[in-house]
This record gives sequence, structure tokens and C-alpha cells, in this order.
Amino acid sequence: QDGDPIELGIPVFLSGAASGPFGLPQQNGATVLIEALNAGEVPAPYDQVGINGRQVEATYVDEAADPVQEYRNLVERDEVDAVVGYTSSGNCKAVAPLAEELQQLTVLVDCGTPQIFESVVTDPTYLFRTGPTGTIDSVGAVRYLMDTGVDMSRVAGINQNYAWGQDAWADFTGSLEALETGSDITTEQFPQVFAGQYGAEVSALLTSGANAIHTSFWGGDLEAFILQAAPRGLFQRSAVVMTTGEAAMQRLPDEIPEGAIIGARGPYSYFAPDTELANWFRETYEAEYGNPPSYPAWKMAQAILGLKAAWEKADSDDPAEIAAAFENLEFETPAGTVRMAIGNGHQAIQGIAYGTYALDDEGNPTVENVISYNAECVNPPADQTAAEWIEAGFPGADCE
Amino acid sequence: MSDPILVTENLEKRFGGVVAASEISLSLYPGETLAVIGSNGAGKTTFVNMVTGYLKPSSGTIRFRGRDITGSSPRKTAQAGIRRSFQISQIFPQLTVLENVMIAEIAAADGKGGLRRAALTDARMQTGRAVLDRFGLGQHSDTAVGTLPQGIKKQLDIAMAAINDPALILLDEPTSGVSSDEKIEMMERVIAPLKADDATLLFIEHDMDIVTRFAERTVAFYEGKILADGPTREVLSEDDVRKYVIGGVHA
Amino acid sequence: MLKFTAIMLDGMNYAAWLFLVAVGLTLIYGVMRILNIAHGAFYAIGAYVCASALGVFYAAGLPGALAFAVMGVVALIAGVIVGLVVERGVLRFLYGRDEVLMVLVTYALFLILEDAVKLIWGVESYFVYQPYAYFGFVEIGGLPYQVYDLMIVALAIVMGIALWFWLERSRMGRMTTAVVADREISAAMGINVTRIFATTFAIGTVFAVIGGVVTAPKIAVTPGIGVEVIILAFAVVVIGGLGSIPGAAIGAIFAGYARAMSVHLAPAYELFAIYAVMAVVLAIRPHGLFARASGRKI
Amino acid sequence: MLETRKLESSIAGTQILRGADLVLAPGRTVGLIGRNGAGKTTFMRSVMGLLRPDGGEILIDGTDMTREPAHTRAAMGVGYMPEDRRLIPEFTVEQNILLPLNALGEDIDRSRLDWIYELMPEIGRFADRRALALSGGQQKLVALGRALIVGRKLLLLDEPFEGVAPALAQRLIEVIGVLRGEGLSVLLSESDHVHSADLVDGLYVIERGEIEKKAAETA
Amino acid sequence: MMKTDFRREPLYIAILAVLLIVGFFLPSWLRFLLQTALAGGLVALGVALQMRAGLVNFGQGLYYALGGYAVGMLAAQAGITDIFILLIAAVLVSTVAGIVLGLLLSRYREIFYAMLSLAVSMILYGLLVKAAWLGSTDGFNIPPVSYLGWTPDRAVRPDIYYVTTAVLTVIACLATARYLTSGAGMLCEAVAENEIRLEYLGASPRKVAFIVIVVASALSGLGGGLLAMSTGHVDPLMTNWTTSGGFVFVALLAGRGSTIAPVIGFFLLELVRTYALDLAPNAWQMILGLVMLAVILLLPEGLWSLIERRRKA
Ligand SMILES: Nc1ncnc2c1ncn2[C@@H]1O[C@H](COP(=O)(O)OP(=O)(O)OP(=O)(O)O)[C@@H](O)[C@H]1O
Ligand SMILES: Nc1ncnc2c1ncn2[C@@H]1O[C@H](COP(=O)(O)OP(=O)(O)OP(=O)(O)O)[C@@H](O)[C@H]1O
Ligand SMILES: CC(C)C[C@H](N)C(=O)O
Ligand SMILES: [Mg+2]
Ligand SMILES: [Mg+2]
Repeated sequence: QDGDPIELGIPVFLSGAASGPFGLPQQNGATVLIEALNAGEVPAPYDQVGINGRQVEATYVDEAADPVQEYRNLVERDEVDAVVGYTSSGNCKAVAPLAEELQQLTVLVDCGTPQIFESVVTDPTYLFRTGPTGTIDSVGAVRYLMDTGVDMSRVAGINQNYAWGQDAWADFTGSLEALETGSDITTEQFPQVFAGQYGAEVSALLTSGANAIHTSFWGGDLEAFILQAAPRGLFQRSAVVMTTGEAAMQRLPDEIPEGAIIGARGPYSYFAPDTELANWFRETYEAEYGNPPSYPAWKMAQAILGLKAAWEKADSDDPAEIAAAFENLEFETPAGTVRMAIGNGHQAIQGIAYGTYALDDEGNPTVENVISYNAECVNPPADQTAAEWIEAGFPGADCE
Repeated sequence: MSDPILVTENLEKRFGGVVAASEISLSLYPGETLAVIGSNGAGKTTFVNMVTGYLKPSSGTIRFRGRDITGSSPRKTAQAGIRRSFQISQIFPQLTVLENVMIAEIAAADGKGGLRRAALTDARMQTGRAVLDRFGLGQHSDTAVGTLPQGIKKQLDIAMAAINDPALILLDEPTSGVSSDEKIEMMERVIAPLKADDATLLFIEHDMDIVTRFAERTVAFYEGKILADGPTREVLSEDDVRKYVIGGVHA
Repeated sequence: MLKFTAIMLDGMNYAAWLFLVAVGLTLIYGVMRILNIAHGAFYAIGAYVCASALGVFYAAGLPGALAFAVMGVVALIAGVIVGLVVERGVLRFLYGRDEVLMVLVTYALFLILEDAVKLIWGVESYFVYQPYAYFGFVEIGGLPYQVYDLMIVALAIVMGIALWFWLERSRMGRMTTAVVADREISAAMGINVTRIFATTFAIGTVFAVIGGVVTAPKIAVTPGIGVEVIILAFAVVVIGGLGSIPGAAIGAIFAGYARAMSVHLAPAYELFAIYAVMAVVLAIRPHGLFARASGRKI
Repeated sequence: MLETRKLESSIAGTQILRGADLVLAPGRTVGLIGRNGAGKTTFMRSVMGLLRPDGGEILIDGTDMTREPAHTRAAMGVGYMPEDRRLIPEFTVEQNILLPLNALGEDIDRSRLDWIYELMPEIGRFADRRALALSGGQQKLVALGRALIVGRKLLLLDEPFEGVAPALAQRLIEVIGVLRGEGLSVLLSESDHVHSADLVDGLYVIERGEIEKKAAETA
Repeated sequence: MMKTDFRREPLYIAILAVLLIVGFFLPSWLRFLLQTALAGGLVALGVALQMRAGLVNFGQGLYYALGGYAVGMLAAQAGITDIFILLIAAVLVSTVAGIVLGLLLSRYREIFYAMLSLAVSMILYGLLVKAAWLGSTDGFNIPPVSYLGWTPDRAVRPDIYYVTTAVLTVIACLATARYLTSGAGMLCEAVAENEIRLEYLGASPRKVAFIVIVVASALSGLGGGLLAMSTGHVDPLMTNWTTSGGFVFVALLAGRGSTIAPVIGFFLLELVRTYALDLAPNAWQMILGLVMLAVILLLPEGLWSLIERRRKA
């Protein structure tokens, strides 16, 4: 047992519109990290070879296929030691109860819905999420708009017509109310996910006369939206905040208008702290793939490192012991310290940062006017759900 | 003479500018066998289509057994006891000959049967086979109908029309496409059992030998109107009928 | 008023795009009785080919206006090649098979082509946004509108009329109608059915590819872009009446305006506006708006 | 004009034609007689190339056409009238008749069309009606007209008199008689030679896919 | 061609029973696959039934989703977890929908039937996606069910689900086989082949079509309910056209030889899919497509024809 490699099952989008902007960087991020871990080349505190001394092997499966069946196959057929993955909230919700039922160590990577530990699995043992919930994106966005003095008298939103977009918009408008911005909502657009054509929606936004526009679009949809909205001058007319905008920066450096407000769903990538671990990750990734990692890659690395930290803390191969060690764990990542602070100690909290898009002197994309909000400012406390917390006006938020 | 079973009064059918049939007043009496002849496009099929509800007359009325059935659907007329065969045979091509007949039996019972019990009873199978034998189709019973030659399809079409003892049966060119030497035999097969049941039979026909041989009465159509109506011999010898329908040679 | 302008323009714009894709589908169905799901893959191939070709083109630093010529040429070449390969390579062995089965065949082709695209172009997105911005925008009633979008409308109108003229007026078109009605007898009357089929399929494919080519500059060219397109195109074709070119135009306009109106007036229902229109049209006219005449059966 | 040698055809795996031999000399009219299912239609379809023969040869006007696709027949002046009419429903009567010429890209020969209308005034009268509404017999006439317009050398008529009113059938017989005079070769099938008795120069009988010569051609 | 005689059907069902026993020797992931295939197979069977009548339903997912959501909403929101009540509700809800839609849809044929049913199912999809209280696109999870008050323990739960699913599937297949021998069932094929003839024989093609639509909706509702319990999750994708397309595909591939053919077909397809996914995560659709093409080209009568052929030989 001891000498055997640890098998990780890694579901990421290998097909469909999410595969390019999300699946690929996630797979790449996992690959470089695992390679470095096996070679013992990761800086401290992760300089122990592999995970707890054992080599790590990864099996990538397509998240776009039937998630429940694929999850079962990983667990029951391939008998992996842990599952690390999932980008879509829908898939996370579908596999979450299964993780508990099959008693399988599972780390969710990027999905955003707060429901996972609020209602889907309220008494988790084996299920963890090392990425923060989507709540931070919306709360942070409103705070950023306020703090930078954007006129928020007329606000519009464009979000994908599914849970992610709906929740993001609900949290955003909830935060507007909680912070008493007195905004009028001029239009709320919910185009179908992966629609690709937003001519009419852009017209609606243009004609709505909004000063500020919120969008949680991600992947190809966000990119298409930028391509269609920017030439028509939407970004000149309104302040547009794109909560996942960072994932598009490398890809559309010349098309994102300067001044657009960009988020990365956490302190990743351009918003990451200047630590040895962060720089190591950025450089190693870039050396391997020719471009810096976008935030999905950071999040994948964060998940694997979290698992490693818990495993080594438990110093045992027993899933129950690893899970126990993972609970309420505090661990270092390229994006700073992560605390498994809510969801009974199974859900990470992290801060959020926003900035405005700019090209530096060499013409490389970067962000300016960055404001960071710490974890306690944008996350609900452990005893409250996100919705309750926003509704109640962020009680206990610590924004210093 | 008893009351007519079918009465049409001043039936007219127009398709846009085309008058396919007009002033069609006909009475059919129970048990009689009637031939309809006429040039191509004279309105023969249109007449049958109106009686069986496929076409709604532009004006005029149709009564069957004293009841007004003008404009009622093919299904209603079928249930009332009117059956027909078609100029272009209407069959279930992918099914076998026996299956075709079984469908006909089941369909005839559809109003009563529905979902409750197995439709394919041994009794029905026997009736089905009997029907096929009667129409000389027994040897084909397990052949898919679509692969049969036209003539056989035609016979099957008629066999299906004859199922469930209709009171009035209308055959549209039953013998066209059937080999000449079989035409008479086929007509005999069709007519004998119907006569035994005292059914009324109308058939459209271009072959005057068949008309002479099987019809007591003949109606000749021309350009949508009735040109002549009477005992077969008389009708066939009328000048206009000879001129427009039969042509010089036949007597 | 501004809203009205926006609805008019957006509806027209969306209709034009839908028409370009749907018209090829209706043509192929009309002539060959194949409901071609692979049409969506053709659309995607169009987008990728455009992205690649323009990528090379811009890398070579050629003058921007030429890009449009490049787009036209690659659409034609790619459409004809892909169309002929699929028709000659697969479909012709299956002519005469059940209509539903043919749907599955094209579904299988769709799956194969989708992955082929991934194997060729990878899963990374491609961007060729230059043509979209090339002409800039004009203000129409206070609403900035891309000239490129207006050009797509013009393109759809021109291509639609050309196709319709070809079908209605030309000898080839007349023969196509005959083949639609009866393959076998058409052959007996001297029509080269094989050629008609190949030509039709290639033309239909070219339309799908054009749809993809003109869309590429507006989107992130990504795996999976062909999936939604195909079902929308189906809806358009069914609303209009399968196999009818004017039907596809009307269907596209219905669908385009249904969507534009819901976006501007009731954004919550955007997702199924088109299906609702389709259901209503079919409920009222079971065979779509332009149903084809069928022969006398009895 | 037409010759088949040991022609074999099958449908869906069942052999229908078993070595059918038939010779039709130029300018002759020959009857192909057989009962239902004997294979008349199958024979005609094979000659037309609508059914790919399993074996044997088909020669039209001296050319081996066995493997040639169906559409090449029309260009050689072969007209075909199928037994089940097969008109194009949305075309008018005239468009249906002209279809073969259209297909060949030939100029419309107005005089030949007029000649057809003269032969069958019935169809002249409804030349611009759509074919979908015609009665069975009317369709038959149109199908015959369509065969005539292109069949300058050879006509294949599959049961041309079925469903045609006797008066008209007689006229058609006369017409075919005239064609013979004009040098056309005609092969017509019937289930019995009632109609064609005085018309044909020779007679073939087909039974279970085998063809037997019954009456010698006089030439 | 129609299999006129369905009295051989019990034989096939015996085959299925054997399959069930085998189920206990399968590794659990494979058995779970089989279990979902059983549930999905019922929907495919519903599609196949309609195909007999020439009706291709590209929106069968509608009933599947209704069955699933009925179970889900009762269990997760109303707190009713008794399996019998849940499944009865699933069948009831989908059957009522089948009756209502059947009144409209039974007038439609061919591609128009396919497209109208697709449109209706996509409207439901649109509504479910909008319904935030039903979890929108994510759908929601379903708590474990109980059996007349007894909630099995985690360890035996999968076994009991499997047995329940299998038994109910067998019963449904049997009932379907029965239906096919009834008048309404026997006439389906006649509707597909020649409605004019059928009308003239005195039967109502519309009624035949209506009944088959309703029967199929009931089967699909049951399938949806069973699947919802198996996976413990429902989401709007159940009524997306892609899901329905999959059912059509299975129905066609399976062939129409037996009422269990779709169930087996579904299982095989899932197997191919799982292995393709494993073998070539980036090209699994291509493998699936190639397998589809191969089956269509080599087995025109569907997979069941393999069994038929063997029997004849
Ligand atoms: N699709 C098919 N599959 C199998 N056998 C077929 C098929 N079509 C026709 N046949 C058979 O081929 C034989 C010849 O048919 P054909 O139509 O050539 O006869 P025919 O002489 O023209 O008859 P008819 O006088 O009825 O028109 C028939 O026995 C028929 O059963
Ligand atoms: N649906 C229709 N639309 C337009 N005209 C029609 C329609 N049905 C029939 N007609 C016309 O009505 C006339 C009568 O047709 P009908 O079919 O009754 O003739 P028929 O006497 O049966 O001829 P045949 O002996 O050739 O079968 C024909 O001129 C035909 O073209
Ligand atoms: C930004 C996205 C990766 C979020 C993801 N789609 C979700 O549903 O949570
Ligand atoms: Mg008639
Ligand atoms: Mg024949």
C-alpha cells in the first residue's frame, strides 16, 4: 500500500464550450503541479515528495458527460483514492450527496453555488470545497463599485439563464440593497447559456441607459459578449464589471476595453499575493505552456494542495482520518492562506479582489486600481447562509 | 321494390374552377349490383369519395338507410356499414397479407375492443384465413404486401373492404391491373359471398365484359354528370354512352 | 422609441443569421428528405475554418478589407469539400432508408465531426474579431449598431433571393423539384439524380458554413458552438414549412422577432420564445406556414 | 433497338427475372404479356436502369446499357410510362410532360407537344392544371404524353390501357399504330393481349421471370 | 415487419429476469449503470412504442422529467418519501400530461409530430430553468425513499433500489407487451402504414395514436421516477432535446423485436459510452458516432435482429 501511487480522479471539462477556458487550464494546472510534487520541486511547505511521500497519478475524465455515472465509475470501477474536480455547480450538486454515500474523499474545485453545504450536504464528512462560493464575487463587485465611486443610480445585469447566473445576479442585487445604493434596475438579461450571440441583449443594455452593468458570464460566453459589446461602445457608456473577467484576459488582450472591471473569483492570478509559492506556480506553468495560468488553473492547484496538506497532517491513508484532518484546516496556497472556515469546516473562505483592466507599457494585459476585500468581509459567518447574511445586511462583516 | 339503401340528391363537387361532379342523383336498392362506367375524369371516383365521406360535397345530400350522412367522416361511414376499395390500392405495405386482414378485423371491432383484451384471438385468425382463402390469397398469406404485384394488392384491398359484412360496398375499378383471365374469377369471388349476405354492391369499371356479366344496372358518367342510368344492356347500347365511353368496337 | 428601433434591428439581425443557417437545412431536407443534424457541425467547421484562415491572413499582415474576400472564398471551398465528402462518403450509401434513421445517421456524423474539429483545432478558443470591428458602427435612432451586422442582413437577403431564383427559375431548380417528388421517375425521365443530390447537399453545406464563417468574428470559436444552432435552425425550418425557401425566411423572421421582443420586453422568457412560437404556429398550421402540396392519394 | 440477353434481376434478395431474352427490332411494336407478378414491371424497370440487373446484358440501339445509370436512357430517345403513373404532383400537366426535355436541357419542341395534345385532346384541355388533382385515368394519359415527348426511338409502356376508359383506349391503340408508322419501337406490357392484339408485330410471354417468344416478328 | 404474435413475450421477460440475477454478480458501478439503463430503457420503450405508429417523439424527455420532478418535489419538498406513493405520483403526473398533450399531438404525424413534441418539451425545459425554487438548471437532490415506512440503511439501499427498479421494469415491459396485443396496440402499425385505409376500416387513427402517446407517457414517467430515485437527483436536462434524442436513438438501435430490446439497447449504449469516455476522453463522441454508424449500416433492423437471426438459424 505505502509504495503504491495515489490515484486522483479529476473531472474537468474536456469537451464543449467550457473546455478551452476552464477544462484546459485546470488540466494543465493539475499536470504541472503533480509533476512537480512527484519530483519534490514544489516550494515549502509542500516540499515533501508526492503526497505524504507517495507518488500521485491522475485520471482526467470529461465533466461534460453524465456526472453521476462518471463519478461512480471513478469511485467504484477505477477505485481512485480521491476525486478532485468539477467546475459546474450543477455537477457539484449532483455528486455531492454521492460523495457522502460512497464515503469517498472528494474535493470540489471551482463551482460556486453556496447551496453545497447550506442545503445539499449539511452534515459533510468526505466532501470538501477548497474554492470559495460565488457569494464573494457579487458582494465584492458591489463593494468595489461603491469604493471606486461608480454612479450606481441605474444598474443593469446580464447573466446566463441558469443557476450560476441567477444566483450571481440575486446576490448582486441583494448586496445593492444591503448597501443601500438606491439603484434602479433598468434591465436584467438572462440569455441562454452557450447562446454565443448577444446582439439583442447588447442593444437592450445600450438602450437601458445603465451606469453600471454586472455580468457573471464565463468562458466562451463572456468572450463572445466582450467581442460583441465592446465595438458597440457599451464599455464607454457604462461601467461593466465582469466577475470572471480574468479568465478572458490572456485570451482577448486587445478586445477588452481598458477600464473594464475584472474579477478572478478570488485572489488568484493578477490578484495573487507576491509569495514564493505564487511565483513558483506562475513561472512553472508559464514555462510549460507558454502563457501564465488563468484563475481556473490556480484553483485546481489550490484543491490539490489542500488535499496534500490534509493528507500529510493526518499522516495516514485512511480516508476518514484524512477527512478529519481536512476539516477546519488552514493551508497555504499560491493564492495565500485558505481557511476551511464555514460549512462545518468543509468550505473554504477567501477574500476577493477587483481591478480595472489595463495594458502595461509592454502591451501586456494587467489590472490597475486593485482593491482587495478580506475573507471575513465577503463571506458569511459559519452559522448563517449566504442569502440570510446578505438579506440581513452583512452582519459581522469585517472589511478592514 | 323496397326502400333504397343509398340516396344521393343533386350532389355537386367543385374544386376551384373544376366541376368534378354535378347533379348526381342516384338511388341504390338493397341487394342490387350496379356498375359505374365513364370516361376518365368523369367524376366516378369523386362520387364514391363523397359517399364515403372523403370529400365533402359542395352541395346536395347523401342518405344511407334513410339517415343523412352528408359530410360524415370515412370512419363514420365505415362504421355505418359502407365499405370501399380503391383505385390505387390502399393497403399496409410492410405487413403480411394475413396481418393486413387481421388489422382489418381488429379495426372493425375497434369501437368495442380497445385496450382490454388480446386482439389476436384464434377465432379472428381463423376468419382471417378464411377470408384469404375466399379471395384466393391464401398462398400469399405470409408475404409482405409491399412486394406483391399490383393485381394481388388490388385483391387484398377488396378483401379488406369485404370484411365484417358491410351493407354497401363500393369498389373503385376492382379489376384494373388484374390479369384479364382472372378478372371474372375475381369478381365472382367478391360478389358471391356479398350476394349471399344481400349486400349492395357498386363497382366502377372500364371493362365492359365485366360490366355486362355482373351488373344488373349501369350508370354512365360523363364530364361530371350522369349520362345514362338503367339496366345494363340498355345503357351500354345508348348512342351517347357508346360515343363517349365505350367506343365503337364493344357491344 | 429607442426600444422599438432596437427590436426592429435586433430582430432583423437575428433573423438574418438564422436564415443563413436554416435555409441550407430546409434545402437539404426538401430535396433529399434528410433532416441533417450534421448541419450544426458544418456551421462549426465554417467558424473554425474562418478563424484559421483569417489567423494566417492577419499574421501575414495583409490589408484588412481583403479579409472579407478571404471569408467568401474559404466558405465556398470548405462548404463544397465538406459537403461532397459527407454526401459521397457516407450518405449516398444510405439513400432510401427510413427518414428517422437518416436523422440518426446525421447525428452520428455530427458527433464524429464535432470530435474531428476538436482533434484538428484543439479545445482552445480561436478569435478573429477584426472583421467585426472593421466597419465600425453607425447610430440608428440613437442606437449604435455594427455595420458588420447590417451587412449580414444584406448577405442573407441576397443569398436567399439567389437561391430562391435558382430553384424557381432555373432548369436545375425545376429538376430539383421533380427529384423531391419522385427520385426514381426523375431518373427515368433523364435527370441525373446523383448529381442533383450532390449539388444540393454541397449548396446546403455551403450555407451552413457561411453561417459559421460570418459568425466567427463575433464569438469565441469554441467546441460545441454547433449544438444550439442546429435546434434553432430546426425550429425555423419547421415554422416556415419544411423544404420551403420562403418558409425558411418567414420562419427566421418569426423566430428572430420572437427573440428580439422577448429580450427587450420580457427577458425572462427569452429561452423558450422561439419554441413557443413554433408550438403556436404548428398548433394553428400543422404543417408549418408554407406546407408543400402532396399528390392525390385515392 | 432493344435487346436483352439472359437478363437477371432480383428485388430484396428474391430473384425475379431469370434470364429474360427479348429482341425488339427498330420500328416494331411488341407486346410483353404476363399475369400478375410474372415480372413485366420488373423487366421494364431493369431495362430503364431503375433496377440494377444481377446478370445478363441490356442493349439499347446497339449500345450496352447494362451498367449505365438510369438517367442516360432519356438522352437516347427512350420514353417510359410506368404502370403507376408517377407524376410530379406540384407540376402542371404541361410541366410534367415537358420534364424529360427539361432534364436533357433541350429546347422545347412545341410541335411535338401539340402533336401529343392532338393525340389526346383530354390532356390538352387541362394542360395547366396541377397534376396532383387529376383522376387516375387522366394521370395515365399524362404519363403517356411524358413518355411520348422524349421517346423518339423507343417506348416502354407498362400496362398503358389499365384504368383507361374503352373509348380512349381505342384511340390510344390507334395512336400507337401511328407511331409504328413513324419508325418508333414500342414495347408494351399487358396482362393479356386484349387491347394489343391487332397492334403488335410480335409477342413475348413472360412467366415467372422467363420470357418466351410467342409470335414471331414478321421482320 | 410486425410481430403479430406477442404471446412469446413472457419468454423475453424470463431472459430479463436472468439478467437481474446476473445483476448481483456485477461490480456495483456496472450494476448502477444497468439500473439507470433499466429506468432509461422504459423511456426508450415509450419512444419505440410510438415509433410503431410512425410517431417519432423528439420530446419524450418531457414525461421523463415530469416523472422525475414529481418524485423529487414530493420527496424533497413535501417530505413524502414512500416509494409507492412517489412512483404512483410519477406515473400519474406524466400520464395526465400525456392525456392533455395527446389530445393535441395525436393529430400530428411524421416530422411535425417530432417537432411539436420537441417544442413542448423545450418549453418545459425553459420553465424549469427559470424556476429558482426547483434549483433552476442545477435541479435538486432527492432524499432516500422509504418502503411502507421502512427506510433502508445506507449499506443495503443500493441493492433494494436495484431490485425495485428491476422488478418494476419487468412489470412495465410485461404490461406493455400486453398492450401491444390489444386492439389499440395492434393498430399502431396500421397508423404508421396507411391511415386512409385504417379510417375506411372504421377505426380512428387518432385514437390509436392518442392511446400510444398516453401509454408511452406513463412508461416514461415511471422511468423518470425510477431514475430520480436511483441517482437521487433531477435536473432540467431530463427534458432537453439532447436527452430525448438519446431515447430516440436507443429505440431505433434496439429494434422493435421485443419490449425489452430498448432496455438492453440502452445498457449497451451506456457501456459503449463509458468505455469510449475512458479510452479517449477527447474523442469519445467520435467513437460513439462511429459505433452508431456501424450499427446502422450493419444491422438495419436494430440490435434485436442479432437475436432474431440467431434464433432463425
Ligand atoms: N420489393 C419486392 N420484394 C420482393 N419481391 C418483389 C418486390 N416487388 C415485386 N416483387 C415480386 O416480383 C415479382 C414480379 O413483379 P412485377 O411487378 O414485375 O410483376 P408484373 O408482371 O408487373 O405484375 P402486375 O401485372 O401485377 O403489374 C412478383 O412476384 C412480386 O411478388
Ligand atoms: N382534389 C381535386 N382537386 C381538383 N380537381 C379534382 C380533385 N379530385 C378530382 N378532381 C377532378 O375532378 C374530375 C373527376 O375526377 P374523378 O377522379 O372523379 O374521375 P374518375 O371518373 O374517377 O376518372 P378515372 O376513370 O380516370 O379514375 C377530374 O377532372 C379531376 O381532375
Ligand atoms: C464561473 C464558473 C466556473 C462557475 C460555474 N459555472 C458554476 O456553476 O459554479
Ligand atoms: Mg377514378
Ligand atoms: Mg406490373
